[in-house]
Amino acid sequence: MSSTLISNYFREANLPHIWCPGCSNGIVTRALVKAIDELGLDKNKVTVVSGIGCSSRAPGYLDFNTLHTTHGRALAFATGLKLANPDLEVIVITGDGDVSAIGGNHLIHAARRNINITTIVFNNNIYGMTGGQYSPTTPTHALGTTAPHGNIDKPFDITQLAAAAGATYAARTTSYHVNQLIKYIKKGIENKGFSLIEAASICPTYYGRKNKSGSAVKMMEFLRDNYIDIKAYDKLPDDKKIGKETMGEFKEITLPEYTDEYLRLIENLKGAEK
Amino acid sequence: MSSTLISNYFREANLPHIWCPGCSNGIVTRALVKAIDELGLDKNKVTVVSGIGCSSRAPGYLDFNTLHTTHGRALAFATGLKLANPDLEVIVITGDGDVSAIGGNHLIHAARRNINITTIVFNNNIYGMTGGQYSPTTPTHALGTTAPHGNIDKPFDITQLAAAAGATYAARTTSYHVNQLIKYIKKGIENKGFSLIEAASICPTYYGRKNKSGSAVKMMEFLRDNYIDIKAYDKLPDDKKIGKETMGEFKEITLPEYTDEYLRLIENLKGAEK
Amino acid sequence: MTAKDRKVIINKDWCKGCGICVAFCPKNVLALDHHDKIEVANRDACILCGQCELRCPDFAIWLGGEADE
Amino acid sequence: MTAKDRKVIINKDWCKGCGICVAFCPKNVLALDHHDKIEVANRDACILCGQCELRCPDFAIWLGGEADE
Amino acid sequence: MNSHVEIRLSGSGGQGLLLAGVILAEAAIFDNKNAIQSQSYGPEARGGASKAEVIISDEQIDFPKVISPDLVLALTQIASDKYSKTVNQQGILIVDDSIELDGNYNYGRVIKVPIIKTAAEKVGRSIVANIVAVGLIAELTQMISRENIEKAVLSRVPKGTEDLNRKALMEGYLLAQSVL
Amino acid sequence: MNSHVEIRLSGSGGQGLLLAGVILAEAAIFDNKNAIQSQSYGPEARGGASKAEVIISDEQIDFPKVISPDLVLALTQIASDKYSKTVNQQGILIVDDSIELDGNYNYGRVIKVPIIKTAAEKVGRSIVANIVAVGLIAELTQMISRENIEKAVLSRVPKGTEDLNRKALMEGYLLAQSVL
Amino acid sequence: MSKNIKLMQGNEACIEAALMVGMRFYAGYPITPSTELAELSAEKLPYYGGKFIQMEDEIAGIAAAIGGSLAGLKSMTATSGPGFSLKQENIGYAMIAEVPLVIVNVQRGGPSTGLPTSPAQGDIMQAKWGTHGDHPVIALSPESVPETFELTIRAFNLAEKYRTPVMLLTDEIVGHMREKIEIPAIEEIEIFNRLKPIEGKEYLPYKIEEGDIVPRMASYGEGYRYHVTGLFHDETGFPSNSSENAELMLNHLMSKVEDNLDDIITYEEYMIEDAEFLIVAYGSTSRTARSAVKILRQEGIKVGMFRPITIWPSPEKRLREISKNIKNILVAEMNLGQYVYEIQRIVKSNSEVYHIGRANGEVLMPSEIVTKVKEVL
Amino acid sequence: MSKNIKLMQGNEACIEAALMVGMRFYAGYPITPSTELAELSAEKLPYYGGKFIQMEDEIAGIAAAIGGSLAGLKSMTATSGPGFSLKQENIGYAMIAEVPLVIVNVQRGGPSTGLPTSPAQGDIMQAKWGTHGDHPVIALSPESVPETFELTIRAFNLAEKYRTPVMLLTDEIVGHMREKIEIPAIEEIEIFNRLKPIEGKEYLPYKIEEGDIVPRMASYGEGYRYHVTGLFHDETGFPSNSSENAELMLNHLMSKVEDNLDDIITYEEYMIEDAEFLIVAYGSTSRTARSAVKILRQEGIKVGMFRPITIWPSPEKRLREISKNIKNILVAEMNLGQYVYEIQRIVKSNSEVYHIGRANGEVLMPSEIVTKVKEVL
Ligand SMILES: Cc1ncc(C[n+]2csc(CCOP(=O)(O)OP(=O)(O)O)c2C)c(N)n1
Ligand SMILES: Cc1ncc(C[n+]2csc(CCOP(=O)(O)OP(=O)(O)O)c2C)c(N)n1
Ligand code: SF4
Ligand code: SF4
Ligand code: SF4
Ligand code: SF4
Ligand code: SF4
Ligand code: SF4
Ligand SMILES: [Mg+2]
Ligand SMILES: [Mg+2]
Repeated sequence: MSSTLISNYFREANLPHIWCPGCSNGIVTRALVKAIDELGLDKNKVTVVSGIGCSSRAPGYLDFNTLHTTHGRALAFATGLKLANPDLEVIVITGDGDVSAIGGNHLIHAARRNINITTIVFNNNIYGMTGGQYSPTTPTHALGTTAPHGNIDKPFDITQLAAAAGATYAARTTSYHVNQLIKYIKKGIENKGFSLIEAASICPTYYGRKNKSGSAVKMMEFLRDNYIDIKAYDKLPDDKKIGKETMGEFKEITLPEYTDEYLRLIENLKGAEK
Repeated sequence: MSSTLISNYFREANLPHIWCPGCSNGIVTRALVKAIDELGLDKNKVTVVSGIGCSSRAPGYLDFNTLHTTHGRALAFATGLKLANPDLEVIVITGDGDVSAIGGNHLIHAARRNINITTIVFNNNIYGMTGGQYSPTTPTHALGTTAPHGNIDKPFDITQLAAAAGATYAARTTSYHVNQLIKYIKKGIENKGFSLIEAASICPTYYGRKNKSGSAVKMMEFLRDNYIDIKAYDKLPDDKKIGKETMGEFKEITLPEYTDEYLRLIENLKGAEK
Repeated sequence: MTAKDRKVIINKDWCKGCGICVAFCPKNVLALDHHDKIEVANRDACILCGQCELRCPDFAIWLGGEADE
Repeated sequence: MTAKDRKVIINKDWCKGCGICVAFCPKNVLALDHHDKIEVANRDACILCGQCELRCPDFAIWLGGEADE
Repeated sequence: MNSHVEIRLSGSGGQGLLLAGVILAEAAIFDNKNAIQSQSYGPEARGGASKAEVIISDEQIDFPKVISPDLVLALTQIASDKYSKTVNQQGILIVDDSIELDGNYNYGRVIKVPIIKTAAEKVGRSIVANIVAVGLIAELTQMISRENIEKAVLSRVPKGTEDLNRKALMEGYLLAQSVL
Repeated sequence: MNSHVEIRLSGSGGQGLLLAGVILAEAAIFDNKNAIQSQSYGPEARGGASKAEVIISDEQIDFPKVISPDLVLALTQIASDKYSKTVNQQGILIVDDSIELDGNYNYGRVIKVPIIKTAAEKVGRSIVANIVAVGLIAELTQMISRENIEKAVLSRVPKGTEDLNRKALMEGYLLAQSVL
Repeated sequence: MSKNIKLMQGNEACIEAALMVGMRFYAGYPITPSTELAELSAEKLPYYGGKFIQMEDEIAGIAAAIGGSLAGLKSMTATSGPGFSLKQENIGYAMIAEVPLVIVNVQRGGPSTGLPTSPAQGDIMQAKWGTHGDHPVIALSPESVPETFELTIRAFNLAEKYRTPVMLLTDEIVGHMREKIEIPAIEEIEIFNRLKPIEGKEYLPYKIEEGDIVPRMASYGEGYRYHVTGLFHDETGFPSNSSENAELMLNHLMSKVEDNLDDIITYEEYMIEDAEFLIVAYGSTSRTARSAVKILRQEGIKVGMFRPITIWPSPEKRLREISKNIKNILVAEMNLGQYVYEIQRIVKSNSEVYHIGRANGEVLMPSEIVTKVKEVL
Repeated sequence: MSKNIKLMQGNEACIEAALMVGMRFYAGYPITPSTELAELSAEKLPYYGGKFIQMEDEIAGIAAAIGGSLAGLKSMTATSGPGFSLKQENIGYAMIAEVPLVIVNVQRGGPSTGLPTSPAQGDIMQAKWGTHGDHPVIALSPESVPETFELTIRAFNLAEKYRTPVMLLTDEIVGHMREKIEIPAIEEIEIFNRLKPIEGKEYLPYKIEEGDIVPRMASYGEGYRYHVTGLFHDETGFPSNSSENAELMLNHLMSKVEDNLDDIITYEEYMIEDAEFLIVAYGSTSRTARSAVKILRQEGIKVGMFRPITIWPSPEKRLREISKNIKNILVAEMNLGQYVYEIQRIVKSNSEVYHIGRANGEVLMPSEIVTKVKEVL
């Protein structure tokens, strides 16, 4: 028994999902489906690609064309799918480790090409699937099983990295701010080019336990209380910025899209001698 | 027979080098050595690491600890060297393909960690070694052997990408502006953290021929005439910006350095129970 | 289905008892039972705002028609 | 070696004849011979600015002492 | 019991059965026996039934997995449904009293005791049900000396929880005595 | 010449010897012969000596590399020093007249003619020395019909340079006749 | 119809054939000596409405090619040694997900960067064992430019028929040399296209329909909305941890190849009827070997050559049979001993197995084989 | 001295041993079931002044570890299937550049993501052939926690002695199970450290000093300023295209292993004196096999077990010798047939070779081996 949204877009036979109690993966996945529903996309064209990770298990639950690839490579597979058939509406679901550790290169190149793929990053600041190792977004000093003495790495800002690499739409919000998340995902899908939407997420099981962040509810409260719109943030005095994270739309521009340019190339050569 | 600079720092037995007539690799390599000389670094500590490419052949000519690795991986090898022995002065020589195509992920992660490595990018906008395929920095519409109908990709700005990923010093100049190049390299080496210096370079053999850029001299003139300091560039009216490239120091900040932090961690644990 | 017919529906089988919907319901409509499963404790207070549905990670609560509790 | 003793020195064996030093010498001191190798055509005009040395990709020209041409 | 005993501990993810297995194995080693402890990984570990296995033997242990358990512990219904029937006919099945067993099946000797309740009510923290179970098993099987059981418990539980766990162990012993 | 001829063309990187080899091989194929063309890659190709090889045969060609060249062409001193001695004793060595040969060595039949000069002065572009060499070789060996040589040249040179190359070919023929 | 005879490079013939058999997607990363495959694809594919993309590395190259195939286009990627090593993880993905794909490896000197511009046959065993886990491998090795054409077509056909990546193992010599080739008319070419789902019937992406060898394959976007994963999965395509299912899945992967060896395996026997001595060689080295056989035969020595064209699976049955009448076998290959392991395994004690090989960048010469044969005799 | 007896996981024992033998640098990327190796290194290394770094992927992991080794620290990296595939290119680099390194592969079910939490022995052939080009491989496979300890020490010693990457091939069972282990005192452990350049003598980084097996190795920063490359190189370390040099270099790489087989190869023979039937098994599967031998012996069946501890190079000489007196050999492994190929090759027609294996995530049971043996008999 489930809502019409769920029964319309999920493979109910595969539910309930395997995610832990309080894990925000379900929230973000539902937000994606809600965005797709509101946009009225053709289910047969929607293609959801993921890598490996807890978050990357999402496609298995979704009633679209779904592809669960190798760790970090979702965007490379997705690039092939999209270029081979530009009619597909390609959406990539990925984790912070998947997209910014092993998959960092594919992220910046997909962004650079401005290929029309919408990437949703489930950023829980940890490798959930393998049990709590620090990821490239784990905050400095936080704990992970491979950072038992405190993380000395500096975290990526994935949204800004994607923007710098060439994404034409880049936005971040949290799994608490779900309506905003749905809105951003819709805008990302509508953007004709590479879009990245980062959803700050929670992993109560590993990140939470290791860092004594409290229950899933506490972690959601943290998201609610500490993420501030970038415009508001910029106006804060420096001492008020400490400990705060930014959200909002970081980039929104228009540039030629990769598969469009390729089709134009084909068009231009028509009739020419081979 | 050679200048004292060359005989002091090059493995003369391996000279003359294999680079083509007019290739700027020699200019940039000499600039690096000049910077090292001016800083008075200990040759025994200087460690130069490269990947694979024409530019990556440079370490073989240099009388330091030198390491010619696999394509794209120089920064990963260099990270190991630097962390294992922070006393080494680690410098990475790399090409646009090496560092931003196959090696893009190692670039952004070395930058993120702010590990004290100085990376010199010989950016000739092409894969020289393999004969002229387009690279992630080949301008849109330019020709390459794998872009025979004109490149539809958008190029990376490697310097700005490194800055966005976390580099604490990031600067670009050209192989024409050699004194500036020497200055930036010196500043990069002195910066305690990850530094990237991009040297806009020329490959007369492949990029030049394919794109009818004329002789090496013509290509050097292009560098002279079209690279404009970023501050001056920002002040230009939009129509004057067209066709111009920027150079200058894009980022210069101070943040904790990776190997320092690690040594501090070791220090903190001293005396603690294992 | 008219808006009037909508109400909070739950699927206990899918609920994992995380408490998120309970915590963020603006009207304190929801609670966890002693098996740590969701229940509608105070239906009358519900303003059908849908916050619970938005944030339930397990698709175990939603606004809809028909289903009896 | 005093600054006075410095002069442009070339190593024809290493010169690949790219012409860069020739083109960017501010005083037109340099030229390529008929084998496309560098030669100092007009030493007197040289102002020892070192531009040639900075830009020679083949380390074939520099300011230094002693070497006879 | 035999000189070669195979134990399967089952329950849900958070119940600390891996730790219980480790403690039993370590205690056996302190007792100069051989022991192997292993567990199942995988999505199973997230929700669903989880299991930890221990083999204790006076001999060298070749095959490291439990083939036919001489003792099965089940702390949850799901775990019981999955594993209770695996106990061998000469073996002991220990289940929490909250569990219902399939009446049509012959499990060997069944011991049904309030493990979780004992932990929650007598010790005061349901989280130490695993240690109650360790005490129960140790006392029931008499394989390992109390001394070494206690040593193993104390070497493996978090600092600051020693008293709590010692109490849990004791309650386990008492539970065992109640059914002996 | 034989029904199986091995040719080695050598010179420096920019001299277009690969193209010359391709033209010879293609012309042979137009002549209903078998032919294989191969070249050496590698750092050698950047500066230093470069070589292209062709095997032309009435039979099936098994081993695809030149073993003992029946004809060696050398356009530069470096190339000559490296390859001239590889010509077999029954073969022909063709060198540009700018080249000095090691006098102590027996090369078989040596033909020393001004190939580069002919290209530069008679045709007007030293870049077509390769095509002059093609004409020279074709005429000397009489392996391939003039018709197919010309056809191969025209199919492989850049559009707009046909006349220039036809001229170069002709000068090659003439050079050959001068030594026949 | 007048014959279409050309002088062509091996790499050129490969792309020519690929285009004729219907390759419409190429994703790769340049590396000597395979680069021409990328360059020619970039040049030609758009004329056919096909797509070429230069990816950021070899891993992305094969990943995108798998994506291209799932979207319904016949796809290929090509590389040489170092890139082949990088592709291994996703080669395994294509195998387990049963994605048709052609992977070309134009072999060069290794290990590592090695001798980048020299020929070698050093990746023969890697082709079979390079990715982790158990998996079936189909690999073909041409000895000439015309055969490169032929086997490229065959590689695509086998890939489509058996829903699996197929490798074309050439080398710097075959890839770069120019040779005479007759290009057939398109009508003369046998082309196999993957079977599509049966219309109107329920589609389970990994269920094998009666009479079929492999599951039928829908393209993404056609309306079937199915799931593909690199995890062990069942007929539905969804992951499954059951060991029974794992067994079923793996058995299918292995047996779709092993049960069809006669269709997959080809080889050439040259002068073996009366041979007392057998040379085994493949790819460009077989040309050296054939040359050596001719020389030895002229001297009256009864030598023959056996040439596996399908390298993997190896022509085990036939070779074991032949070996019963052969005392000595010489395996010639441009490496330090790779396929010779397989030959030793196959012939057991039937024949003495010798090896001649080298990995120093130089090709084996006919005279060397001749000498070696005489040495053994 | 009182005995230091512990209950330890295989992965724990590996790091314990590594720290004792002097490992001071670990670079890797987490992957089940090898992750504990990273976690324990992260936890413990700093106490020893050593360094742990979690790199961005497995490729970077091995690259950084090679860097660590060149800087003079004993280095290791660890992974499982997918990561092992990704490391292949740089494994070849370490081989050709002769960099000591220990690579642990805790095997899990493949191909691809496969069965990530289940045990397998599916990367046995990949360990030998996974990287392109010709190269020697040393790989060890422990069957227990104490042996994991022992072989980790041996792996480091072999790596340092032969200047080459050494692989430790364990599996999910050995890696994750806890078992009794006696940790020796540090004085009882034999430790080999790479030989350093002879002071005062000219140092050529790839020249072998008289009496040595491999070139001596200076650390970067010690004043020798030498060059290391993945290209073929000569004694000076600089690249060389000469085929003579290529031959010298490759021969050295191969022969440093092949000439020292007696030092490198170890194996266990269990009840083989009077055996008529032989089971070959390695790693965790040998425990199943030993159990089966015991059962069969009780029934009076004369079975023995041969257990390669050094998997590569394989114990060819000894096994061929034994096989002369054995009619039937059963190879038991957790895969669909890998090491059995090597056994077939080795024993030729001496024995019939059978295989029992599986790759469905379940371990082989003693009873299955018992049944199979009886079937064959
Ligand atoms: C090549 C490879 N390396 C490592 C792994 C192991 N692995 C699986 S998921 C994962 C990290 C997942 O983290 P993230 O992407 O943040 O996803 P999450 O589980 O947190 O949602 C790792 C390291 C793998 N499957 N493949
Ligand atoms: C794994 C791998 N892939 C591909 C190659 C082939 N390759 C060598 S250098 C190179 C590109 C070089 O371009 P760049 O880094 O820009 O250096 P440049 O030659 O232009 O200086 C490529 C593709 C390789 N050696 N290894
Ligand atoms: S481990 Fe963390 S990320 Fe994974 S399902 Fe559980 S809570 Fe979610
Ligand atoms: S090919 Fe280009 S980059 Fe390489 S040496 Fe020649 S000019 Fe320089
Ligand atoms: S709809 Fe709103 S008010 Fe009603 S239960 Fe849900 S969150 Fe509470
Ligand atoms: S949010 Fe969902 S899973 Fe959590 S308590 Fe509420 S209904 Fe249950
Ligand atoms: S030093 Fe200056 S003036 Fe003199 S030759 Fe060089 S560039 Fe010309
Ligand atoms: S710049 Fe150097 S190589 Fe070029 S012409 Fe001048 S001296 Fe010769
Ligand atoms: Mg994560
Ligand atoms: Mg470049």
